[in-house]
Amino acid sequence: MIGQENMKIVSHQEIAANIFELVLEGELTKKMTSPGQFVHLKVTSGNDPLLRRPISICSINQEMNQFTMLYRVSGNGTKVLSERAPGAVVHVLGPLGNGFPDDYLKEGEQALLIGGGIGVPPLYELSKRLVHKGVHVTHILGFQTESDMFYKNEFEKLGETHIATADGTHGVKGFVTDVAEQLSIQPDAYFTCGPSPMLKAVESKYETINGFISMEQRMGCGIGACLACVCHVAGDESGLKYKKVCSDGPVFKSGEVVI
Amino acid sequence: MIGQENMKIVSHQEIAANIFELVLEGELTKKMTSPGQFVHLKVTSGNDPLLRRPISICSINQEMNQFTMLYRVSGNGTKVLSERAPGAVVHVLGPLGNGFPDDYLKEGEQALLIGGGIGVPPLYELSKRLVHKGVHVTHILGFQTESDMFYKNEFEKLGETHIATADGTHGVKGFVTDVAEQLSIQPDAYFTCGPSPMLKAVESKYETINGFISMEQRMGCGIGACLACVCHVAGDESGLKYKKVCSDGPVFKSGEVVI
Amino acid sequence: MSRLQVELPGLTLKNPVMPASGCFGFGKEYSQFYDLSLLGAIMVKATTREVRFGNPTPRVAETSSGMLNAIGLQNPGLDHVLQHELKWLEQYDVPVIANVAGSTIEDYEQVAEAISKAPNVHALEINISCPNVKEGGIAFGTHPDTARELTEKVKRVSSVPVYIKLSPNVSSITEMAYAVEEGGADGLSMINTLLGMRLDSRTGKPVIANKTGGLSGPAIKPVALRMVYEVSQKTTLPIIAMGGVSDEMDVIDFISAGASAVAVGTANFVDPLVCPEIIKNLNNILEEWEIEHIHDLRGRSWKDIGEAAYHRS
Amino acid sequence: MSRLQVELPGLTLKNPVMPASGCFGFGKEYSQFYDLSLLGAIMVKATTREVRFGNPTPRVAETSSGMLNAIGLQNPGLDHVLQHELKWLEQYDVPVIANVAGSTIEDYEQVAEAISKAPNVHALEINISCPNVKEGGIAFGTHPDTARELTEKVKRVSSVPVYIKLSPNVSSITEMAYAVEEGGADGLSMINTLLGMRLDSRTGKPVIANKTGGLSGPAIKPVALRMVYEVSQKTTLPIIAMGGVSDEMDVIDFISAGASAVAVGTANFVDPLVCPEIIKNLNNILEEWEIEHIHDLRGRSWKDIGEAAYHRS
Ligand SMILES: Cc1cc2nc3c(=O)[nH]c(=O)nc-3n(C[C@H](O)[C@H](O)[C@H](O)COP(=O)(O)OP(=O)(O)OC[C@H]3O[C@@H](n4cnc5c(N)ncnc54)[C@H](O)[C@@H]3O)c2cc1C
Ligand SMILES: Cc1cc2nc3c(=O)[nH]c(=O)nc-3n(C[C@H](O)[C@H](O)[C@H](O)COP(=O)(O)OP(=O)(O)OC[C@H]3O[C@@H](n4cnc5c(N)ncnc54)[C@H](O)[C@@H]3O)c2cc1C
Ligand SMILES: Cc1cc2nc3c(=O)[nH]c(=O)nc-3n(C[C@H](O)[C@H](O)[C@H](O)COP(=O)(O)O)c2cc1C
Ligand SMILES: Cc1cc2nc3c(=O)[nH]c(=O)nc-3n(C[C@H](O)[C@H](O)[C@H](O)COP(=O)(O)O)c2cc1C
Ligand code: FES
Ligand code: FES
Repeated sequence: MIGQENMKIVSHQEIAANIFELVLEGELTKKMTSPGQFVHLKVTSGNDPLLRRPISICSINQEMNQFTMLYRVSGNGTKVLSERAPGAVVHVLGPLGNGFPDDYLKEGEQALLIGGGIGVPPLYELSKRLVHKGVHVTHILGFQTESDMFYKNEFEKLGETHIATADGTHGVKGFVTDVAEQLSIQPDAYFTCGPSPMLKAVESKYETINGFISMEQRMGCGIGACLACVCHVAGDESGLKYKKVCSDGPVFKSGEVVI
Repeated sequence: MIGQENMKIVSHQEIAANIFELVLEGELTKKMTSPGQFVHLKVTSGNDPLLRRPISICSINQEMNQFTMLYRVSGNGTKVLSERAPGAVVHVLGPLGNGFPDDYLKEGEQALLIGGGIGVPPLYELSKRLVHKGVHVTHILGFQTESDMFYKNEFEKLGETHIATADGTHGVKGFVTDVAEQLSIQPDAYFTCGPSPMLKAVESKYETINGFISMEQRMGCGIGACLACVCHVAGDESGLKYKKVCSDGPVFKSGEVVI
Repeated sequence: MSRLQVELPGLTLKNPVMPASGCFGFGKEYSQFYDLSLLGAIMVKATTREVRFGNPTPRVAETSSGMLNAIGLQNPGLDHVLQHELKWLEQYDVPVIANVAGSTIEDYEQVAEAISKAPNVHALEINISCPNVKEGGIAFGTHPDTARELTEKVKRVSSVPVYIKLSPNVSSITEMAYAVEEGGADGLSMINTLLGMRLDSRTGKPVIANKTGGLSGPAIKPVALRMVYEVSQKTTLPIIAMGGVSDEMDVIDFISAGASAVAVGTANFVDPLVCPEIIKNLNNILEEWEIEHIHDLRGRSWKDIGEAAYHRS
Repeated sequence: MSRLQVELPGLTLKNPVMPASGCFGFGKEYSQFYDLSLLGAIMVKATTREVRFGNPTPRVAETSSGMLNAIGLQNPGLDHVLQHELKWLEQYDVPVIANVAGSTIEDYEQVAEAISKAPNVHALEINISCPNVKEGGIAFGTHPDTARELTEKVKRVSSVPVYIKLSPNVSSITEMAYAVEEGGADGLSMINTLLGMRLDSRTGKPVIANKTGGLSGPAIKPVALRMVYEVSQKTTLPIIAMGGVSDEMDVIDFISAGASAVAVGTANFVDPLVCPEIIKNLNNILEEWEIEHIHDLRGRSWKDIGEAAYHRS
């Protein structure tokens, strides 16, 4: 069930260049069950910015009633958000959408988690859960450059973690798929989130196995009513079938929608 | 000279129902010399609220580099302002306009200061200065009701202070002019700020002596460029002459403009 | 009669507040948040004869105090709307206002005739003002003669009262109102979105795939209010007003300008519970102001209707 | 030629940034804050033949991300403007664009003829779009034939190039642009304010004494941008664009939409130093993006003008 709450900022800090880690506290946390779901934030009261901003849940701490998001300051809304101090409240609508299944793989199977840039955060809660179930996880995380990189240590604690940077300042120079080429493991399924070109490349590289792909789209309502966020259904020749990223996704099975 | 500065909130508290006392600190204070001038505040960054808000200077503390304003939460802008916490900055443009002359009366002469509601604040710095010069001051302060009343003690420290409330919950029941009727003193000049009907009543009651009247008008620029805040010149039959409240005022000599 | 109940051609509204077309789908998503029977009515998403995918994405962009959209009338088509969406809505005690769109006059006639027969459709809202489709839409909404003709033809085939939704992208909104009044409209709904655009400052290219889009939200409220003020003084048609409504004071403003009821669009995206909250607060404030009926405030911006309609305290 | 220098009919601008008419008086007040010679040009307050007091107060009201004004063309009249205001401005090295208004075509002719002879007036901006006066103003700006005729007559008597200021309150801004192009205009300036209104929610009465007013500020930027985008693709006239500009990215957006220069209105009230700040930041960002000249970006929203005009990093 979707809820709404004015949640308190318990911590808020810049963890990489323009990347912020925001921890919120409140009862709404109880409803957050699936990794890969997102929340819709009203970054400030008033009409500018007007709309909510979709941000993925990065990790959930049920005991403390807290959850964490990581976001990049990219435009006006995230800039205003980044200026909010601990103690202030942020209005949260969520959790929204369908996340990554954490029961698709069984104990002992091999998962490959591939994240690009600000698509990395939702993979963190997923990885924790997979590891908890005894699934082997391997991470490939791609960034533009070293100063953009975040949560490397956190992921390394959960499993093998490979870094790619576009400019070669850390790890492999190139893209996540360049790292994938060199991997010896044979994953039983992959889980990916990041920019569309990356998602496309990942989907075609792993054509033969199943995967779960988290999509991004500009949103209005975030709950499935406004049809801002639709994508085409794969293989639909009529061009009339669609899925809503906000409520049917953001996570889809590989081959389900047109990236 | 008008200046601009991001000034720090050093204290901010509700001192009566919906009346806030805001103390700001910064170099701009040095430019504040005349009681009755105002500042133009940008209450928050972003475009909503968009325009600045004119607020009178209530008292100036040159040693501490601080000045105080008192304001009433009346609409969206003042509401947003009231939510800003100490430590935050507010962008200030000022000081603006022409204030009350503090050298019009000589030592030993009698001043009558009449304030209505949120017109009371600018009289406070004025009163301090008059007292400092050895002028005798008498205050008449009008409020809707007792819970709206503020700064009674502060004014009492400076001189005789009479309160009128519209509903009689404190002091005389009625208007400031009702108190004036009963006064035994004969002022050498009056100084007044408040709602227009009050200003009109005061001006006609004291037709025979000189006074200084602080006007209010909705403003755009606050510096004399947009012509939002004009008023007619008294006695001008052409109807074409005008004064700008922001830059020619807000304080005018009695009989100078049409209230 | 309760303080908020409003009678309009074809419609008995519990209160004058309803979601605006396109901002509420066919109600399903919002039914997760509250009981739809609380609403005065529901203006459902535009329905066309055939199923439509609409425009490519991105379809929305934010602007200062507003948003642009170019959904492009995506909808499952007349048959599906009748058999599924409207059917589903029958479980609620709430009148539906069906929003009708098309590319040709025949399209409008066909949809209007069929959809007006649905048991819970109590009125039609004819969308001659969608700025986001190549054919039809706004083309009908900016030419008085075409608008009049369309109104006449739709009226002829509709079994329920017809409200024409006006476009603000015109030199004279009053002229458009006159035209559809002559055409036999039972009421007006206004305004649809203002045509606008946003560019990505870095690339210089439009953010929205359709390039331009319709501007909605608080940014357009002053324009909407002015248009309702103008039109309500010139025609006798009841007006369902919209444009930037997000709280009960906005509703009061539009009623004061001359509207009979008010729709809430973009604000639903900001707060899914906004409609029931407005309804509750509206009732409270009228009580506080001792206004017996919401319509005591109607048109008070231009009518001299005495103390009763003013704030008392 | 420097990165920001722009050549337009009658005007050599150091940079494409200037204050918009009515938002800067005749410059005196802002000269307290910075050297006016920094500006690309100055669009001064509307001048009419006779002195005008304008509308009663209140004349402004705030709206979400915007403001309404109904100043009503208050100005000291042609003679005073010539002898005092323009004279005073001669001390600055900055071209003046004189904004001309009136109630009749003859008014416009008379003011245009006289004011265009002032040595520092390099162009006229003919205000056929003021929404706040009963006669003239917007009436000329919403009828193509009248606009064409007015343009022809003003052109005949003016000794400097003539820019016509278009109103956004029309069904087709392109039609208006065509009309004044036919009439012989040298350029366009757009947009003036959108007609809007605000009510006091408690009393239900208009906040502005004139009842309606012109909406400006960031709220209208999407509408202004769309209109510049449309018109610049259809006419060859250079466009001085305005509507909600408050930073260098807004300037870039309007140039990308097809404008040649940009005016800043309401933003001056928010920050008196906004114009010189925009000019400085604009230069910096073009340098960072390795754009040789601001006009390399012109029209890139609809032109395919290659990599050079895109953000490189
Ligand atoms: C399901 C989902 C999950 C996301 N999770 C994260 C996350 O965990 N961390 C993170 O940093 N970002 C995430 N994003 C992207 C994030 O929503 C945008 O970066 C953010 O909305 C930009 O807002 P802004 O005001 O800073 O930018 P502006 O460009 O000023 O925003 C203007 C409008 O465009 C929308 N918008 C702009 N960029 C995007 C985008 N990439 N995707 C969707 N809408 C956009 C905004 O929501 C807003 O409505 C997610 C997006 C989606 C759809
Ligand atoms: C010279 C001067 C000095 C002032 N000093 C004080 C003071 O010391 N303390 C105080 O509480 N108030 C003072 N005011 C009034 C104060 O400016 C308004 O109450 C305030 O601007 C309201 O803003 P808002 O956003 O809360 O209201 P809203 O109604 O939301 O404001 C909308 C717009 O109207 C303008 N506005 C609304 N009411 C007034 C008003 N009464 N006068 C001028 N503009 C108005 C706002 O500035 C804004 O542009 C002064 C006004 C002037 C002109
Ligand atoms: C995402 C979106 C979709 C819309 N779809 C429709 C539609 O299908 N039919 C219609 O008549 N109006 C449509 N509109 C216009 C709204 O019904 C309304 O007229 C407009 O948004 C102004 O109201 P607001 O400012 O409250 O949003 C749509 C608006 C938005 C924002
Ligand atoms: C207070 C005010 C006064 C104005 N006066 C004039 C005027 O005299 N002549 C004119 O052509 N435009 C006038 N305008 C319109 C502006 O020049 C400009 O076209 C409009 O405000 C849009 O730009 P902005 O959003 O940057 O303010 C005025 C605008 C404002 C806000
Ligand atoms: S964002 Fe509205 S349907 Fe997905
Ligand atoms: S507020 Fe602009 S002239 Fe006074």
